[in-house]
Amino acid sequence: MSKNLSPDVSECLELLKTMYVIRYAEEQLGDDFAAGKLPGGVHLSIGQEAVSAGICAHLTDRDKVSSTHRGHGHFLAKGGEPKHLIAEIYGKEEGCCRGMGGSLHVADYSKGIIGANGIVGAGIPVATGAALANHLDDDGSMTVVFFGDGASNQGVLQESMNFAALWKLPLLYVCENNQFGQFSPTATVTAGVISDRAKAFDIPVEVVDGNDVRAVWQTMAGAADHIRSGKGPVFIEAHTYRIRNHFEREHLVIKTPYRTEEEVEKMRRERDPIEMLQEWLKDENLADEATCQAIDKDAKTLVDEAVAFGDAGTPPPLDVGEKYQFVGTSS
Amino acid sequence: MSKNLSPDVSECLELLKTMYVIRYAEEQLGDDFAAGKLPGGVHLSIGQEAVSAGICAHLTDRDKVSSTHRGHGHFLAKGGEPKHLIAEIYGKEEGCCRGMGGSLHVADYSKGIIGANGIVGAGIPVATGAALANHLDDDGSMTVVFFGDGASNQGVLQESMNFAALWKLPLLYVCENNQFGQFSPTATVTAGVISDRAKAFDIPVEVVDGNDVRAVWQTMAGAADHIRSGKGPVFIEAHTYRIRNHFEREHLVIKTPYRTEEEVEKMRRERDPIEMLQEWLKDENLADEATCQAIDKDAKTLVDEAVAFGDAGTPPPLDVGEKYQFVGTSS
Amino acid sequence: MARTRFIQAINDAIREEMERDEKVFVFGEDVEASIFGDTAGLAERFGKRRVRNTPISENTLTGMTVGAAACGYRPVLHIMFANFLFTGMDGVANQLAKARLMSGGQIELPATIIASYGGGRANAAQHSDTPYSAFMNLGGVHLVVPSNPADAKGLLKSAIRSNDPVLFFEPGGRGGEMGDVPDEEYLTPIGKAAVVRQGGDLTLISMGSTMRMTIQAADQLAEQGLECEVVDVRTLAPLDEETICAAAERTGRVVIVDESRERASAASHIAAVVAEKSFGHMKAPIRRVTARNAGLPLAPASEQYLLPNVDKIVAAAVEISENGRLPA
Amino acid sequence: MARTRFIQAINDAIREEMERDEKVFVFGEDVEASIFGDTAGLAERFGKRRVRNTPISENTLTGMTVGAAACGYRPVLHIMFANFLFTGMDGVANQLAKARLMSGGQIELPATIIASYGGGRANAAQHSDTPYSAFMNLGGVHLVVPSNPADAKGLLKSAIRSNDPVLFFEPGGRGGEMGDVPDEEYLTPIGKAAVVRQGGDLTLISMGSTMRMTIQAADQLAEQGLECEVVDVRTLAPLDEETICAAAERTGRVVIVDESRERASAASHIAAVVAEKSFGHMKAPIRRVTARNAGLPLAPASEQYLLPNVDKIVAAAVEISENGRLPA
Ligand SMILES: Cc1ncc(C[n+]2csc(CCOP(=O)(O)OP(=O)(O)O)c2C)c(N)n1
Ligand SMILES: Cc1ncc(C[n+]2csc(CCOP(=O)(O)OP(=O)(O)O)c2C)c(N)n1
Ligand SMILES: [Mg+2]
Ligand SMILES: [Mg+2]
Repeated sequence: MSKNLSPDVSECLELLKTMYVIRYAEEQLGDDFAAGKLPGGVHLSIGQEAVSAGICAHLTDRDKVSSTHRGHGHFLAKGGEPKHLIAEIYGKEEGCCRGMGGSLHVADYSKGIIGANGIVGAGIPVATGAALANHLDDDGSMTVVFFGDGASNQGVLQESMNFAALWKLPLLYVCENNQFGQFSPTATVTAGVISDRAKAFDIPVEVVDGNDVRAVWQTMAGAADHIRSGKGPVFIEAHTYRIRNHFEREHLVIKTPYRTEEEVEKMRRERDPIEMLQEWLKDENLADEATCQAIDKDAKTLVDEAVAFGDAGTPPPLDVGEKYQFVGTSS
Repeated sequence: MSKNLSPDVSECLELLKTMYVIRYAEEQLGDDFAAGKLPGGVHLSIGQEAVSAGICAHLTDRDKVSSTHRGHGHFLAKGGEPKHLIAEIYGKEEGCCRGMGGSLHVADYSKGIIGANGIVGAGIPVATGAALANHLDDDGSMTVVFFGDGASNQGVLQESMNFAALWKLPLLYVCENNQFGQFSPTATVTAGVISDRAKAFDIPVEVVDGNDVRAVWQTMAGAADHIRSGKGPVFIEAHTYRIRNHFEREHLVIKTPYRTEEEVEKMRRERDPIEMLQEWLKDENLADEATCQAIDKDAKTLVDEAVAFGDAGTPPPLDVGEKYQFVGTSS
Repeated sequence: MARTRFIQAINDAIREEMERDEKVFVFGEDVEASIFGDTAGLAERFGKRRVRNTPISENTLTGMTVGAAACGYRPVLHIMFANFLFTGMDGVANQLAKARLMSGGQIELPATIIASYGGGRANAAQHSDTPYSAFMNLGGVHLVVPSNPADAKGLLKSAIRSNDPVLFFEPGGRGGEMGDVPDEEYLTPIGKAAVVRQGGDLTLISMGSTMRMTIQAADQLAEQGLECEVVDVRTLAPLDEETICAAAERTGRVVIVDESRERASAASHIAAVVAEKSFGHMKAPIRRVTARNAGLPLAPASEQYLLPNVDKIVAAAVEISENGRLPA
Repeated sequence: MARTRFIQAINDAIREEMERDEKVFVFGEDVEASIFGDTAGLAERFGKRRVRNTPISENTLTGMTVGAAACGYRPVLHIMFANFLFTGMDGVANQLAKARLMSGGQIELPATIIASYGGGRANAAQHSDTPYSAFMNLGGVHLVVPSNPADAKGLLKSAIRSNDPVLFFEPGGRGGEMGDVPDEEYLTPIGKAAVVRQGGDLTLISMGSTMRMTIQAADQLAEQGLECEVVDVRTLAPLDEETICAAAERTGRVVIVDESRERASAASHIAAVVAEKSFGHMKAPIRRVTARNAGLPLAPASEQYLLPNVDKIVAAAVEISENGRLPA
């Protein structure tokens, strides 16, 4: 896979914006949850924004993304509207899924976002079917499936890799190894190196610093090239870290700590993907403080507007459940 | 894993006997099926006897074996009585499972034979639980799970390997790669080398000629040692060949050939595990024709007796199904 | 009309729909070789791009069905034995049955899954379940269960054209049965039961594999002076409560025959619907003839003991007939 | 008696059974941290050998349960949300429910699976199913569904001691509810329903998560002059038909309340049993109040719309009451 391509300044600024939007949207959702404003729970990907941003920068609406219970970042990076995300999580009719899915199920098929998934690992077979559709379409489109280190222990990963390798499906596996599955440190429930599991299928593997958005972007550039040219699947293992709780306010139910405050603090301080990119841009004199602040502000405004949009939204009609269950038509 | 141990003459003659018993029992069952004598269908392992024999020679009743739809050989090699096998497949009360299970479900728990399985791959998680029991027992006992190349594509294989590696379970994976899953040549549905899948879990792998019973025995000697000493799982991929149909009289339903008659004939002629062992014994002057013939005859007699036993058996009472469903007691 | 084998009718339905719409593709384990014959010849006709042999990976197969359907294709998954639906259950119960609802109706899910079900052939417990009842409770999948070649063809064509997911349950081992199938193109509507016989004394309601014995029972009862109305339910979800209740009400005496196990069966459900909606018309207990609550043994007589049969249907009918016994 | 939280009663049951029998062990994803609290503290008490955090691999978890149980242990698998049973369905439907039968009774399968079920908390479609109805049809597993802390403890202890497999369905989100739990050791028998209230006008039958609203409905109806007999089914398989039918017959008017979806639900099954066995005593249609046939949406009001509630129960009861309307 070619590796020399790296994002130019304007691409870097786009990545920065995407990460800011994810960050602000999720901080908002965290606050909302704490305030008792959300109908359901949320799993935030704060600290992991670089993976979503770097991967999805290379995708178009024709490409599909299949996501996880921690899927806000994937949704936003893939072009989903912040207002549709927020309204959805607020349980409003104006949400991307008309308030039917919520955080666990955000989807916008018009943008190729084929759904977050509440069943850990289940996005993998769904994505395999989407990649088969890409393959049959034969138009250079591809599918990306995001999944966690914990999800890697679902057997469907092996099953899917076998399909993708055999049929040379245009499918990118992105394992977001954030070092925990719920309250279990990865190594306590996961043997070996996750991405090694792809090697038995002769699937090319890349391991990348998932907090370095430029590195993710660069790795993805090569992977997307490979996949779009019909050479079959690629597996990227992105090392990152979940700074926030598994779900918000988990301490209300989880009494024994599964990691130290210091560890989290250190990651927050030293490995924030937004800070890392901004510092690099400044060090390299590619962007000054003002430029970054403007992007920050734009993102904040976008999220504020999204929140206003969500707040102004209406609860769906009572009887929509059965209405949306079936389409009732035939071809 | 130690490799220097190889079977002595008396062990070789035992292996020969086991293979003959399997062979005769299955030839009988094939004839019975053709004659319309069997209530259900049968999947024969003729040509693959060396795997069962070589592996199970190292097991005791305390060890468990979890088997497949093609499980007669595993049953017999693990110490199951031919008469209990035959009576079972005849659907008789005197069968190992009282006529409830038949060919797909032969089991004798008193011998550590925890069941053939009609769901391809499903023996793997069951065996993982059995190996956990061994592990908790902590008495040096182990579990062997047999499965096919086709079953290797079930995700439970990956899941199980993760458990076994993490918990150092005394579990031996034996993939009987007989080059077909039903009517699909392995390579058409299976990417890469199956046993490589174990490597990502740091599980030691052995690839062996599954038609060379001495090689299987020898590989298993090392594997069993490793496992019993608490070092965790081992994966053996045994290359063999299914000489018979996937299920008996498959040509009645399968119209397009999926392999050539010549290929089968060549394997039958050149790679028969019984012939291979006998020839070696004779070449090395370890056993003469008469010795081999006596074993052959003993095996035949045993199977004939088993058939007589099965024939003399009685159909189970009509209402046993509900009776066996639950035990109805408490601890 | 042409006399057609059950399996051939299924095969014809798939072939016709593949001709009609190039988005239809078939996949599953050995769909080329086709153990049951229902997908035989399709690979030769449509090529390996649209007829895809797969690895043995049911969890991924059902999940892929969702992904391919949501992305513009019309997958037809052949899962072989219906028990293997349990092996790939997540894709059906948590994904296929829910993806449209969860998306707020963004997508259509034109997916069909074909599964062969039922016992009575000494296939032992893991190859002989009748699991449609369990799937009825999922809420998000349509279920069709044809009892004859004509309905099999018409229902499968409707299933493949449906923009909603449909599980097509094929009565196992009936592939060789013949029936008249119209020569011209036709569809059998999903959600419509059929009254297949008139009779004023008693209503027999059944579906799929137990229809034949139900009709035999009706014949036998007629000989003995009890005229039965017979309903072939054909679709278990959505359920044609109107036709069922009307038929129940016409006689006030109902026997429901269903090969699935008794507890929470299709038969139980139909009985509940009748007991709720047609109560005032009922003259006798609503009887169910189902499999008993156990797995199926290999031993043929022990297996048969657990399953519905003509005698059990006749006995149930007689029990609730006007005099509580056979007319002389 | 001590006022005890629902979740604590479950926790106590497991702890007591682990003390009693060292073959009992608990495993599942994060059973140490214990999201619901039902396995909290067990690892500290019994160590990591007997309280095992696992990878996320439901298919293997359910299958392992079978292997460990068949080989002399008494596994208690915590599967978390009941929807994840579908993810690991093969191990339940094709293995656990069949292994003893297929072996001709060679083994015992003392396995317990704990699953939290039910909606109403905006958990969206994949975390809010009530799947016990689908499991009723499997035939080979016992199903218990407690509605209060005392039964939860007593039923779970019985489940763990049972030499047959038991699925224990814990009403989700009820962990904080208090109830009186006996101080001394006791077991609640599997297979026995409880008449929890007497009343001659109408019989309400329910279980698990919908018991509370059923009792509230009975209170409300009583205020309005309708006295209800109330049955807590407690065990769905085996089903205590005797207690249920006797209670149904005492009033001749039955409403069954069940959180699972309508089609092939526990409610449908109980209605069918009553319509078959107690027909002669019935004075009115047998009404069912269940969830509607769809997945549950996130939006709370839309979710609630699909679920049973007190008003729906009261309305159904009134509909079939003597005068077809509320007494003045
Ligand atoms: C099939 C299934 N099992 C268990 C769960 C509960 N659960 C939700 S998130 C999670 C951990 C997932 O870990 P990982 O894949 O690493 O993703 P992360 O949360 O770290 O992003 C678990 C076990 C679930 N939702 N689905
Ligand atoms: C879950 C499941 N899917 C499909 C089948 C049908 N089936 C029976 S045997 C078989 C092929 C198995 O191939 P392999 O594992 O290589 O074993 P072999 O038959 O070659 O011994 C298949 C697909 C099944 N029994 N169970
Ligand atoms: Mg993680
Ligand atoms: Mg094979």
